[in-house]
Amino acid sequence: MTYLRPTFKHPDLPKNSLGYTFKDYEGGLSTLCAGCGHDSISAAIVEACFRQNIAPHKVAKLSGIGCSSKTPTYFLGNSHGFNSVHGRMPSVATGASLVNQDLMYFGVSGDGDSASIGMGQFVHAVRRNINMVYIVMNNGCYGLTKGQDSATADVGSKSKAGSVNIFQPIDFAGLALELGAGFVAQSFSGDKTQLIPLIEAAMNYKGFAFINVISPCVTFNNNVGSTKAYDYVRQHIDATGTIDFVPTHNEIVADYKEGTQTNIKMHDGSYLQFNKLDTDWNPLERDSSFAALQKARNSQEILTGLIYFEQNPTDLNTMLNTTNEKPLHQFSANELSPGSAKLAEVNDDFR
Amino acid sequence: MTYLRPTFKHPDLPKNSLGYTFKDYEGGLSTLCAGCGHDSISAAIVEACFRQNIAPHKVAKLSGIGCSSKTPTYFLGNSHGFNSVHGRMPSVATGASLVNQDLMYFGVSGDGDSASIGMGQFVHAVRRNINMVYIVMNNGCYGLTKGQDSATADVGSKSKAGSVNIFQPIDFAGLALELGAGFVAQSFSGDKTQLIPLIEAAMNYKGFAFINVISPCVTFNNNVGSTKAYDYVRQHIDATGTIDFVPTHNEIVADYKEGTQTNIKMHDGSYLQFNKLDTDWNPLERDSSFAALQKARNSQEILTGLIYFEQNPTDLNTMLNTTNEKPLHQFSANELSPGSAKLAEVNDDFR
Amino acid sequence: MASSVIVNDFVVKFANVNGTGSASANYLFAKAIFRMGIPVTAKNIFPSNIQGLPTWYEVRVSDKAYYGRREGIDVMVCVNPQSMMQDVKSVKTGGYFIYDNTKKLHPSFVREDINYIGIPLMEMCNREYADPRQRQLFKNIIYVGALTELLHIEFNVYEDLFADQFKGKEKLIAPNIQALQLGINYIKENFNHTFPFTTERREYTKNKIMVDGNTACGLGAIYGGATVAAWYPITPSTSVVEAFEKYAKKYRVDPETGKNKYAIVQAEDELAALGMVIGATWNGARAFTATSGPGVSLMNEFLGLAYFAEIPAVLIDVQRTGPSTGMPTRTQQSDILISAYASHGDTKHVLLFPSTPKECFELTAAAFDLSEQLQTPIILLTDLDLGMNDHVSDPFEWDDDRKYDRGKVYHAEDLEKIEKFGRYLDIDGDGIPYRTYPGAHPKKGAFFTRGTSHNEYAGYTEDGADYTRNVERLLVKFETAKKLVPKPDFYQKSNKSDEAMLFFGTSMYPAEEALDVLKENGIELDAVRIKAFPFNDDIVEFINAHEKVYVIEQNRDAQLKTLLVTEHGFDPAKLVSILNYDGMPMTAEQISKAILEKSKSTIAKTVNN
Amino acid sequence: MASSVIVNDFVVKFANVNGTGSASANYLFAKAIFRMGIPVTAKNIFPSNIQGLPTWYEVRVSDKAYYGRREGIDVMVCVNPQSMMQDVKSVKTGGYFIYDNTKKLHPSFVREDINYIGIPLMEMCNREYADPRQRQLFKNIIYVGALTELLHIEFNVYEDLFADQFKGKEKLIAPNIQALQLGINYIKENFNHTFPFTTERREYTKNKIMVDGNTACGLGAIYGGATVAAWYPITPSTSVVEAFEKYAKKYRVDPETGKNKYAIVQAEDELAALGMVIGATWNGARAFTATSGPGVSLMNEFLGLAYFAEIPAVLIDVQRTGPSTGMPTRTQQSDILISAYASHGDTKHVLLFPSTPKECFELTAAAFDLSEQLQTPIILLTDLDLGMNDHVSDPFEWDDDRKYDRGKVYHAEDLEKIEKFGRYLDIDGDGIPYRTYPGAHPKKGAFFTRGTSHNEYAGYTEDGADYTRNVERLLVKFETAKKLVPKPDFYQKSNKSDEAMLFFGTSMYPAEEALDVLKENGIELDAVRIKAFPFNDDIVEFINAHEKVYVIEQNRDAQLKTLLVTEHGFDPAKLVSILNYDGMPMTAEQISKAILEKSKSTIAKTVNN
Ligand SMILES: Cc1ncc(C[n+]2csc(CCOP(=O)(O)OP(=O)(O)O)c2C)c(N)n1
Ligand SMILES: Cc1ncc(C[n+]2csc(CCOP(=O)(O)OP(=O)(O)O)c2C)c(N)n1
Ligand code: SF4
Ligand code: SF4
Ligand SMILES: [Mg+2]
Ligand SMILES: [Mg+2]
Repeated sequence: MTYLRPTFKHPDLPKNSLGYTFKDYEGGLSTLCAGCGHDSISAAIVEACFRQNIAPHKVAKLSGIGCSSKTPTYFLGNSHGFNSVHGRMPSVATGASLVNQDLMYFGVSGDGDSASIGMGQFVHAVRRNINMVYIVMNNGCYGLTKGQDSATADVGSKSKAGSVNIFQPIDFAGLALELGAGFVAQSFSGDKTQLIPLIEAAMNYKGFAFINVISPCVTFNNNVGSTKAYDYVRQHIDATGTIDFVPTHNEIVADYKEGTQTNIKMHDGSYLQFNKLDTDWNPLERDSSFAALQKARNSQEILTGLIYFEQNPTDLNTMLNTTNEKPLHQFSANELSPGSAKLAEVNDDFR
Repeated sequence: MTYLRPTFKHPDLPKNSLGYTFKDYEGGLSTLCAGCGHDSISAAIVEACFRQNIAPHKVAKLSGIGCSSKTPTYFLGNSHGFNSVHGRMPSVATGASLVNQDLMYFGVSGDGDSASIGMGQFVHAVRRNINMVYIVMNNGCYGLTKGQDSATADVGSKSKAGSVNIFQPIDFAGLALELGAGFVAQSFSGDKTQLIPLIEAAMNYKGFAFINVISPCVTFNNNVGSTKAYDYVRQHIDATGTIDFVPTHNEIVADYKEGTQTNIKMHDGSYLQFNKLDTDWNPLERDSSFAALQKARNSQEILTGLIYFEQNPTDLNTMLNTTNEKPLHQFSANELSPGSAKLAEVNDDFR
Repeated sequence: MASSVIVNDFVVKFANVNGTGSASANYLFAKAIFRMGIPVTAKNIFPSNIQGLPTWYEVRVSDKAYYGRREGIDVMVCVNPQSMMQDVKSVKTGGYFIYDNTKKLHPSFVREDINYIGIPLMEMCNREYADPRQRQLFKNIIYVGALTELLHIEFNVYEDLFADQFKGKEKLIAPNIQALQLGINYIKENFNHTFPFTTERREYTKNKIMVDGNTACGLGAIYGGATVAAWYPITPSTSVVEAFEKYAKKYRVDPETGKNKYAIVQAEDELAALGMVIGATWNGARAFTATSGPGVSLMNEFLGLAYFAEIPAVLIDVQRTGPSTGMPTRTQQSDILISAYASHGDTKHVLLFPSTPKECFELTAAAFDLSEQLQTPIILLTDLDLGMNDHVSDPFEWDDDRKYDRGKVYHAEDLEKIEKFGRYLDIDGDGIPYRTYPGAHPKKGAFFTRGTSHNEYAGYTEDGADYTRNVERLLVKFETAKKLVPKPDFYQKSNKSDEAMLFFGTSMYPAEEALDVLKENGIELDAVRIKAFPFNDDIVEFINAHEKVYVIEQNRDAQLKTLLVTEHGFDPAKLVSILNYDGMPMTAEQISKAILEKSKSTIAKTVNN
Repeated sequence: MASSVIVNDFVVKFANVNGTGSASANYLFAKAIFRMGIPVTAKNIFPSNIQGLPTWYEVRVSDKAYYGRREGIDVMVCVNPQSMMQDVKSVKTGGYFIYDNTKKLHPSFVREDINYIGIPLMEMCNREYADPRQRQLFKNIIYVGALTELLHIEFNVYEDLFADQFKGKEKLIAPNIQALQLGINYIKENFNHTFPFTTERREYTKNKIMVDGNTACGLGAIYGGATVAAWYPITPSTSVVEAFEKYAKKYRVDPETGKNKYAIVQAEDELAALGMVIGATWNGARAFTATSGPGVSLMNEFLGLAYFAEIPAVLIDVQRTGPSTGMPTRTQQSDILISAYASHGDTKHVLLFPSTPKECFELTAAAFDLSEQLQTPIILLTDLDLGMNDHVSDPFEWDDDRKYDRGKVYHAEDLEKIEKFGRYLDIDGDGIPYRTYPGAHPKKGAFFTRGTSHNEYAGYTEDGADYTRNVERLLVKFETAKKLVPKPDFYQKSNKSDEAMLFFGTSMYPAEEALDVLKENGIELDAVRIKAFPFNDDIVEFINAHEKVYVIEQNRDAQLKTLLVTEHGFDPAKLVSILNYDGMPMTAEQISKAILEKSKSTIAKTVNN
């Protein structure tokens, strides 16, 4: 059941440069539990899209199955969405992204969806560098099937039902880095200030932009003893400082002390502005990012922010040299079929 | 079609401490291509088992599908073997390992089998720390389906058919480390001296012991331009020094210069002896192993040897607290069924 | 509107918001009726959502001991404004609509032909309780109290129920009793008509139990000797392994060593779950998995392997409404075809169809024997209705002398006696070969298990004759299965009619009732309930003995009929399908109506149900 | 032994070691006969192995233009000691066994009833060539030379063939000609009997082509407008996408920009392959995958999603011998049931059954239209025999005026005119709704695609009535499919007999021949070849018009018959199955023999084939 918000629009709502109001980026009313971290992430996506001035219909949103995977119904109601099957969103997104380079692809998944049943597809989507924003709403459990541990649950983490996880967690950020992802970020659903610009940056990245967002499940995994609970995360977060995304046409305003700000240039000329970056680690160097992540892990901290950024990504369509003249589905029979004369030549080869 | 070797036994064949000769560890005659790296690995497994004095019928060998996955037919003919389906050996091995802790489990797979279709299962077998030896016979291609690139093919590596791989390779050793594997080794099918003791050590490890073995495919991926060809591997190998496995009952013979030898104690009291170890890297520390691997990767070298060794592994059966009193299949109805009296109590709960 | 009071024959439906604790209050109500010895059926109709959406609970009370669903709500208790409009509409003419009148009912909810009972639930709760959570929880108990008074449910039954429920937390008993009393008193004080429905103590459910099928399956796996369970969560099957785990922790831990005589692994997906089961059974253990439709789809490849390599495996499929993700919280019997013929190539699988919790228990336990006897996967097809709803059932039984039938296994001592072991050799002519457990013997009995074509000695072969012999032996084995699977239930000693009804699984409940309805309408049908596939000779004989057989199924495509025709060549024209597939449990009315329309012996009568 | 010379009617079989380059030499032999205008069929019988195991190549020459396999080897060319014993046995009495007599033949290989021709192949090669690789390769050409002389194949045909084969590497022509000549001369000089078989130029294959079905499918996907291919390697389907890639590189690169009007992804497995196809088609492109049985098993879940969410997809299943890994290099038609009803829940899929390379081309191209018209997956069921063997076929044809039928799509301008877009609204009454491509319009036409139950406006629903309407509309759509899929081929203008034969796919070849054999035996049958499922009315009518219909299939479980009975309720008794499932292409003899035994009109005659 999806409830739609009243469509009445206040005439004075602020508009972005494309003339869209915030409302144009909203979706159906959420049916998630009150307080669910996933809803905050949806809101962050809405905000990022509004700020980034992307026409809503130019976004395609794809997901698997789970509470997290339901969220695409709750943002960008004017975009085509695809709630596919459990764990297989990466392949569906891959196929979609091959067809139409004019759209922006948002993949939304859960930790069950991507770290268990979808692990194989996740790994290969990273490897292929699909041009998409890939967000994992990571709550350390299977929300929709009522709270079983997921593969990202930490050793010793306690579920609401009282069971204690015994298995090594899968660290999405570390894994993505190991697999060669070019844009690896980590954040917390409760930290909008950090999350929104990360999503904005991801949207402007031409390649696989991965954001692992810790997103507490208030119903099944927000208890004492859980390492994915709001309280725990707030206490163990190690934010890498604020981030700002500066689109091409904006001027860069350097209002921070010298030495605490880095500007990363994006492929389209826009900038990603880091403030107060940890000084002994450089997100532009993979080894350095690895080490920082490793260090945080060893001290049981959750490193958030932009962890790694490869400046010259080559996405799948570029690797495959696919035409971007127009979307593949717009080619007609006489543009695709080589015609009868060529077929006669082919026939001759078989005589 | 499997050919069996003549069973005639020379009376003077040397015997191991269990009284088995080398022949007792052999399998059917290989039907792989002459010169295939996989055959050398089979031979190394035979040798390791002979040396380790394991009764052949106490081994279970499991595989997926591929040339590599055929090899269990070619070693240990007196062991039960299971050639399952493509990419799913890890789950089958997991199930088997839960049942009978008296057997030793050898999982054999290919790079197609484990890095593509089997990636999800591989990741989770590592995570669960199945007590088994897991060998990937890594040739960078799909041998059995005639030479397509696999997910471990290096960027720029050229197949015999002439196509050049464009995708990031999956680095099994790095991945296993990232996922928390406790025993990570890498070797080359052409380096028996290194490979056999590594297999021996893996056999004695109580947990997931992973060996990634570069194993050239002479038919489809041994050409100039391939980074999994014999010549290329020989030139880019960076062996971490020789390794020796010293069983419990053997004396440790220290015939190396001081400072170049390390003894790692295994859970059963046996030792793993490293000689001439790279001095700036400690295989007992995960971060250090990571860094060493990373360094070798950056310089396009293939680090071989024992890369990481966690000294206190907890395998799946231990985590699950499964009984090892006897194999699970040996319990009888009155040991497993709680009986009618208990059932009456259960019934009462539902009244 | 009924003028006299109807005893033990009505339907009460509760409309709630999910995640508000209503399920346990509603269950309390149903359980109280059960404890009074009265036949009762409860259906939990819940959304695929965790919190905040409409959810319903339907309780049918039936003095005739009909346990199927019945359409037509006599009493609706609605505490969910979201669904109120549709709830009002669903009440039978003359029925009752009970609601929270803290706020005045909007006129649009008022129907002239039904009765309204307003109870100021919110107001009462706000007055009595300070804690918002308590307000929410006790609101539910208050309306149960109101019903208790209206329907004359015995008060002491609740005292017992609370005592059981709060064993160890006794201080919770008093407030619950108090809340119940609030509801009772409110009715006592405010309602002075005669309520047209009532309950009266009976003996029907004496000695019976009330339990869901999934719990019974989990318990069946414990008694059946399963030592390995590998699974992946999916509604509505999740509680099967949860029950297995609960009882394993209780009954399967060695008291001396503290070690477990079982292992449970939550796999990374359904492919892995079945892979683990196959690994475990290959290694000699009894192992199972539980899943629902999407999982079965994913398990196809492994099912084919197990069929062809002849490896035991038990798969419990708690069916839900397909296709694809479909309606995950609705019921159907629509995985029959995919289960019977799962996987590419020529494959056939043995299926079991339990109808009651007791059968869930028995057939699950039996599945392990069958699977080892036949060395093939056994798929138990239950459904959401049976699996997740509480059903009145005969109690579980277990014979302490029972031994597991481990099938044909050569142990070390057997192997000593054998010249040459042939893993796929049909020595006994029943298509079932002998197997060995890994590690059985130092020199003999080792073989290679594979999904590729193999000869009698488990050797790889690409020879057409070897292949043909092997797959034809598998057909012989499937014939043998017919003798081993549970026999059907016949509803008559000898056939009495030209026409008959055939059903299975949860279709039993409405079908049995429909038999009575039809009888009242002058149509007496023979009937059979099928418990397994392949179908044994009794079933074939039964169908041959009738001119027309109504096949009752809860799917769109008449999947069981397809199996009947495919395997036995019956003329499809004589097998008349009666289908329901809207996701709700089928009703007797649907069946009897359809048969009345289709039966040749139909007299011009209408159903007066 | 035949006393007169038989013209254009014999079977030659080659026995080689795989990986030794024999395949191209043997193909050369078959192609030479084809170029002489003589009907020829070649079957490559290869192991699931890369190097060193026995492999065979069977060439049937048939003046009657029978393109099916025939049992009974007239001439065996054996250059593989491993298989020699079985090769000797397989020669027909009076037939010829050609072997390498460099080493003397062991007496155990000598049969009294066949003729032996020894050629010192190894010796000749060792004498002529120094390079071991050349020795191996030219050995094969030498025996082709010998056959050329024995069978009077025209020499200049080879000159042309070599010229074609070595275009650009002309220096390889001379040594090949020389090797051929060596073989010719050896026979000229050493064989002075009359060889009982010979070839004579004909015009049968004039204008025809000789090509494998997989290449034709790949080419069909190019012409059919596929722009995305996602696949995972598996025998025997791998060459489908390889052909697509080859032609795409040739014909689909924009000459100006150098950019590709296609994208091919080798996926990580079959689940991902179909997922990518579904993603691409959802986004508006034409996309396909190719696989074999195990892949289809793995694709079940996604097939169910595509069925229920109504997403086009083209899947080419090149069937091999199942179940499980089965015999990966042998043929079968045994994925019919799983393809038709793939996935849990009530699902049905549209199938196409090509019989010739030309049909592989046409039906693949048609599949894209059908799939978009019907908004559902189309599964093309070919098999190893058709896919990997070269078949004589009519040439491919393409109408340059042909437009793709993209089905019902609302573009921006259409959306402007619409009040409210309903993705699953059946406006036209044919069960097929309208879709939109993502990004079509800034405000209208966006919808949510899902595998869960949805209403006409693509909204999530758990309402039984919504659900029922939707799945019943899918049945209407399936009815519509019957009108769109290719019609069957009837072998007679009007029915002439009470009995008929029904077949499909590669069973066509032996079935057509069997029709003749039966005619010779006094049994004239009507016949139909089916090209698609669901079956259209013509087929139903045809079956109704006959008392008995022989259904020819290459599987164990009569899978197509199951579809016929399930979907149309025919009495199974009238559909008599003639089955072969040993992994080798079925023969006319198998069919005619079986029918002679089963036909009521059987006169006491034996087949004289
Ligand atoms: C093939 C398949 N298996 C199982 C399920 C049941 N299922 C639905 S959601 C889910 C887990 C979701 O967990 P996660 O991705 O972490 O999402 P969350 O609900 O926690 O946001 C599962 C197992 C399914 N829908 N399909
Ligand atoms: C489900 C499934 N898909 C595809 C195949 C076909 N197949 C057989 S082996 C193989 C790849 C083997 O590659 P790898 O594991 O690297 O083994 P190698 O032959 O290189 O040793 C493939 C794709 C299969 N058997 N099953
Ligand atoms: S169950 Fe957990 S993840 Fe799902 S909606 Fe509720 S809070 Fe969110
Ligand atoms: S094809 Fe390659 S991998 Fe396979 S057996 Fe031959 S050399 Fe080995
Ligand atoms: Mg989760
Ligand atoms: Mg490989």
